Amino acid sequence: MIRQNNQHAIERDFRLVVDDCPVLQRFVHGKRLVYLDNAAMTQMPRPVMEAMQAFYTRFNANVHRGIHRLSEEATDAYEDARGKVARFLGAPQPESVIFTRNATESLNLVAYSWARENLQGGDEILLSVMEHHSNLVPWQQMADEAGAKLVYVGLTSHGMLDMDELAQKLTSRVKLVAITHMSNVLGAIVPVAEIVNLAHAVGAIVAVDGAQSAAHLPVNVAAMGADFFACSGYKMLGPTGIGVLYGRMELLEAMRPFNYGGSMIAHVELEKSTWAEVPQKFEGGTPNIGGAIGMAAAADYLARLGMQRVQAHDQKLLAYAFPRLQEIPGLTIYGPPPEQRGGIIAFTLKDIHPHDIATILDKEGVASRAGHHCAEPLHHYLGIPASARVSFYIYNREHDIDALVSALLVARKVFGA
Amino acid sequence: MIRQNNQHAIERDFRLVVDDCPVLQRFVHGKRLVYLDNAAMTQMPRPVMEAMQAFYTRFNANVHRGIHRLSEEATDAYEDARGKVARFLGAPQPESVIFTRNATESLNLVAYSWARENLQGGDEILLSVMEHHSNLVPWQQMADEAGAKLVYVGLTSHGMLDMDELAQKLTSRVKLVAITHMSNVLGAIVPVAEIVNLAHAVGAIVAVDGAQSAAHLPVNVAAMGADFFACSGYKMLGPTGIGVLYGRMELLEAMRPFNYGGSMIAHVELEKSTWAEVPQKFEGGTPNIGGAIGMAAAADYLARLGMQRVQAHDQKLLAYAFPRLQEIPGLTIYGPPPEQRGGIIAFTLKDIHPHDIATILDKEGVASRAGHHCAEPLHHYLGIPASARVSFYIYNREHDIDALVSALLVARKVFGA
Amino acid sequence: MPELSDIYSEVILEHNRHPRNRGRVESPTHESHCDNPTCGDTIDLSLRVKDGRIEDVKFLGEGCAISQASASIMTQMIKGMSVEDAETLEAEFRRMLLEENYQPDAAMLGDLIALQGVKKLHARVKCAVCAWHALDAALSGAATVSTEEK
Amino acid sequence: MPELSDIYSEVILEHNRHPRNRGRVESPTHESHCDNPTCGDTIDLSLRVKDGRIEDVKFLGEGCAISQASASIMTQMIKGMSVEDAETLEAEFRRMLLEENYQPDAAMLGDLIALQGVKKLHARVKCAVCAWHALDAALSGAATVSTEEK
Ligand SMILES: Cc1ncc(COP(=O)(O)O)c(C=O)c1O
Ligand SMILES: Cc1ncc(COP(=O)(O)O)c(C=O)c1O
Repeated sequence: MIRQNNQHAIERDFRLVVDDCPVLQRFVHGKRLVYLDNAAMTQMPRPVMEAMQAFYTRFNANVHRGIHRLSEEATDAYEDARGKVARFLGAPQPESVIFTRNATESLNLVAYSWARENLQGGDEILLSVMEHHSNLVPWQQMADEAGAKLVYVGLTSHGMLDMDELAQKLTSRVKLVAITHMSNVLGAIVPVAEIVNLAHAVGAIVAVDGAQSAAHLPVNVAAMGADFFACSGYKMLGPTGIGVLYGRMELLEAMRPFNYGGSMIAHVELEKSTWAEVPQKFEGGTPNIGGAIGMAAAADYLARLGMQRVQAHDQKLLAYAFPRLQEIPGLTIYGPPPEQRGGIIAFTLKDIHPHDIATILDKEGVASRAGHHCAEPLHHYLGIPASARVSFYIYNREHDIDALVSALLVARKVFGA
Repeated sequence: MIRQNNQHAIERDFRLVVDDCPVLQRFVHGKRLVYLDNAAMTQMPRPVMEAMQAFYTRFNANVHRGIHRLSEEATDAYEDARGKVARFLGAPQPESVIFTRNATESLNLVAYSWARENLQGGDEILLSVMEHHSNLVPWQQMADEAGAKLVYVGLTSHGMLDMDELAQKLTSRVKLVAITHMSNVLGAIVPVAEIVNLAHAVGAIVAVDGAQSAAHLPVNVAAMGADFFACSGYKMLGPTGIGVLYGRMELLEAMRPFNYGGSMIAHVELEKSTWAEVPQKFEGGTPNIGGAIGMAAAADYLARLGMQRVQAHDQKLLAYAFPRLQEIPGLTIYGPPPEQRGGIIAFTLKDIHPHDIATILDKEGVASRAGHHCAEPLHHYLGIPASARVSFYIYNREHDIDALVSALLVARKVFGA
Repeated sequence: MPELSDIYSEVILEHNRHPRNRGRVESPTHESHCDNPTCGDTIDLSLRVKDGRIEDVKFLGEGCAISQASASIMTQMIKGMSVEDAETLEAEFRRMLLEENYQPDAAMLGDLIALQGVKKLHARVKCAVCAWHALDAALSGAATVSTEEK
Repeated sequence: MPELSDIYSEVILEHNRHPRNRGRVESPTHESHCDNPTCGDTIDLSLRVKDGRIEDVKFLGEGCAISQASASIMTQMIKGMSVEDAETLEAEFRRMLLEENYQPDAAMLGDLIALQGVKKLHARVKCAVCAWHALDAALSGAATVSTEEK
């Protein structure tokens, strides 16, 4: 009985999220907006907006350097935001959380400040064929500069990372493993904690691309043992322009800075400078104070719902969507079964190009995405030029999937299939 | 008579700005807030807030890649923002405007993508002793890596850049001139167009730090002839987390990217990638869409007031402030006379440390700043450990300066001077 | 806003299902490749031009209905045309898709009018012009071109 | 919020105007430098410790009234103290400034109580603790320390 009530309470909490997000009240092309492009960007609930608004309307000031009331309040709010995000990600201390622009910059920071200094000719970087370009192109560049080699791990027939292949390729030549925690195409969840164990055993460092997982799964970077973990605010209810790099303190302390200038120095003389402590060392210039406050409010919002429940909500929608989509003739879903993924489904529909699907879905009010989703190598690997993708979040419900299925049937009809 | 009316209209326009900025309605320590820390951060008027709000509440979506209504609207708004900022800065085409996090990142982009590739042992970088750390530390690093040399130009006895010394030091060994357009300490305005002419004559590239000038002076990067120009949104009524690098197209096209990942590529294969066109090539990952929209709204707001009039407003306040401050016994102002500066005044007060001044001013409701203002070498050059600084903007008025003067007299009294 | 049937009209769908002039012409005088990286569309165009006249033109490629139909209709229309007329047609086609409030010359455009509905789909205009980029590139002697370029 | 006179009390202003124990002790057994990069405050501390007792202590340095007064009062109080007692005093002083809602031991702190008003000025706490950082560093054998460090 108590269980039952809890279930009701949860359902109600998730139902309220819709009301919190003004965008979701919109109509497009005369139809209620069915927003299924969450892997690209999530919608912002009012409490997040209000937290940013409070900064801009009440204590808008620069941080760290000011001896006046507003600046003190801004500094407190900014450092408080760091603490909240650290707690959300399970980081052992706030200082291990660096604010960046987005996950891409977080990974580039690791590339420029760690990899460039630590990789040598003959070293290997291990990554998977399903990496997002942002967790792939930086390593191509660093490999190129250092004369290091990229080694790719493929997928099992079930669309999961091939752990046997990974174990085999993870030799002592590997200095860095760059791996996604959750694929933005296949939805596949990767056992990063296990990979960290294997990698540390051969002395390799692990950089985890958490751009999707931070939004969809309970994350604890300390428990996972990751050396680096990257994510973005706007993928988890927050604003654009703010992301995070978590790093293990020993590594961060040993690393050279990335962006040089104000706020990241201890002393500057004409010919040389010394650096501030971590995390300031990596936050050159005035930070995105408003963005950090927004991202922290988003983390709080998610923490209140509970990331276990966020994941359960994904599971519920996947379980509902899978059989219904599979019933559509000619539809192929890529990636693992529902239980092994977060709320993302990429698919193709026979004889209809994904871009045509997306245009027709849009006309029916359904926002989806088509293309290679910044994972061109994965699409080559799957042998398809592009795919259609829908992705769920906490405000989506079963009727959104019904709308998706109807729209896909319209697409088939338009194309005479 | 018509002139008179215009003058009235201008006064009224500027008076309305105060009402547009919610922070300026605040009281601190029981006193009306007198906000004179504008060189660190300006206050955001409502129309800027509303432009960002519109994005987050109406068409919050990722750009460039989406085939659905929201994403199209977001893309249009983002590129429209680029166009507005380009127009505001006098950039010949929108593509020459790259969105970054802040001026610091803009200058680091030039350092990593241009200087790192183009500087060689024995080359020289010319800069001034009044540079902000953000236009100094990146060049120290690049000089260090390339074996290049930093050459500093000093100031005249009037606190202006010493143009004779500059002309003398600007030899053909100089490959890069990194110069501020307006000092964030002295307020000194630098004749950048003249410097560009001299630099181009010896084949050097000029990177202009416009963090202050974009907010205080009419800027036209094309007329100025700058190769690069860096500025930040939050210094000109916009939000934090967004800045701009303007670059000449030929240079940008020849440069290598900075942040690698999604959105900045044309094609990605497992072993190599090709780059998107400028400006996307330099905008890896999801950009700060909300921030760009906010910065463009701020540029529009300033353009409506007119940057000539913004500068005239600074002049009016400087002319009012200078004699009143100079009357205070023991007060020393650094830098040039009012006519040669923007609305910034750094000073010291005999026997009272700048930090004590700032604390006392804060208690009196006056937000100012104390320290080296990210220009430690300049303070060494001036032979002072720190200075107090007040900086004006479009919402400040004569009574704010009166409040400042009263607060400074309180400081003298407290310290028994 | 156009209706679905304005975008995916019978003409478009039919050309997509049964594209004309697929393949590579014999002894081509001009060839080019166009690439739409955002969408993954590709068009390989080959032409045989003699005495200022397009004797033959064919295309290969992959992509959405809009890109493929556009290529198919284009080849059908420009085959046998003078290079000059093909360029005039191209200009008119581009104006139809890119110029605000432009009233296109329906007589000149023929079946290409079917692509007018794409105009409002900002993200899809690139698909429609890919083949025309390739034509432009081929005639001006360039080998490859991208829809990302001006 | 403290009043201005709570921060800039007579005690503070007097020590700022006439700092005690300025200079460098003869034959120091311990020396250190503390740096507050955000403010530019510096403290150079020298001590002569014998048999666990601070025989002499002096400081040089530049900075705001708070940092200089704090150093002056500190040297005055710890001169002649056992190292152990000085460390106890340091702990109490830090708790007064850093621990929320802490009721400091006024008897132990003596004139240092005058610095209590700084607690609410987040940006100025560093100024008040700079000298104490230096003391800590000197006694534990470190040569330089920064207020930016934990
Ligand atoms: C798995 C994954 N990694 C990295 C990124 C890059 O994130 P951002 O664009 O915020 O840098 C994304 C999102 O686009 C993603 O889904
Ligand atoms: C002259 C000058 N240059 C550079 C900067 C750095 O700007 P940001 O902190 O936005 O990177 C500032 C502002 O702090 C400045 O005043």
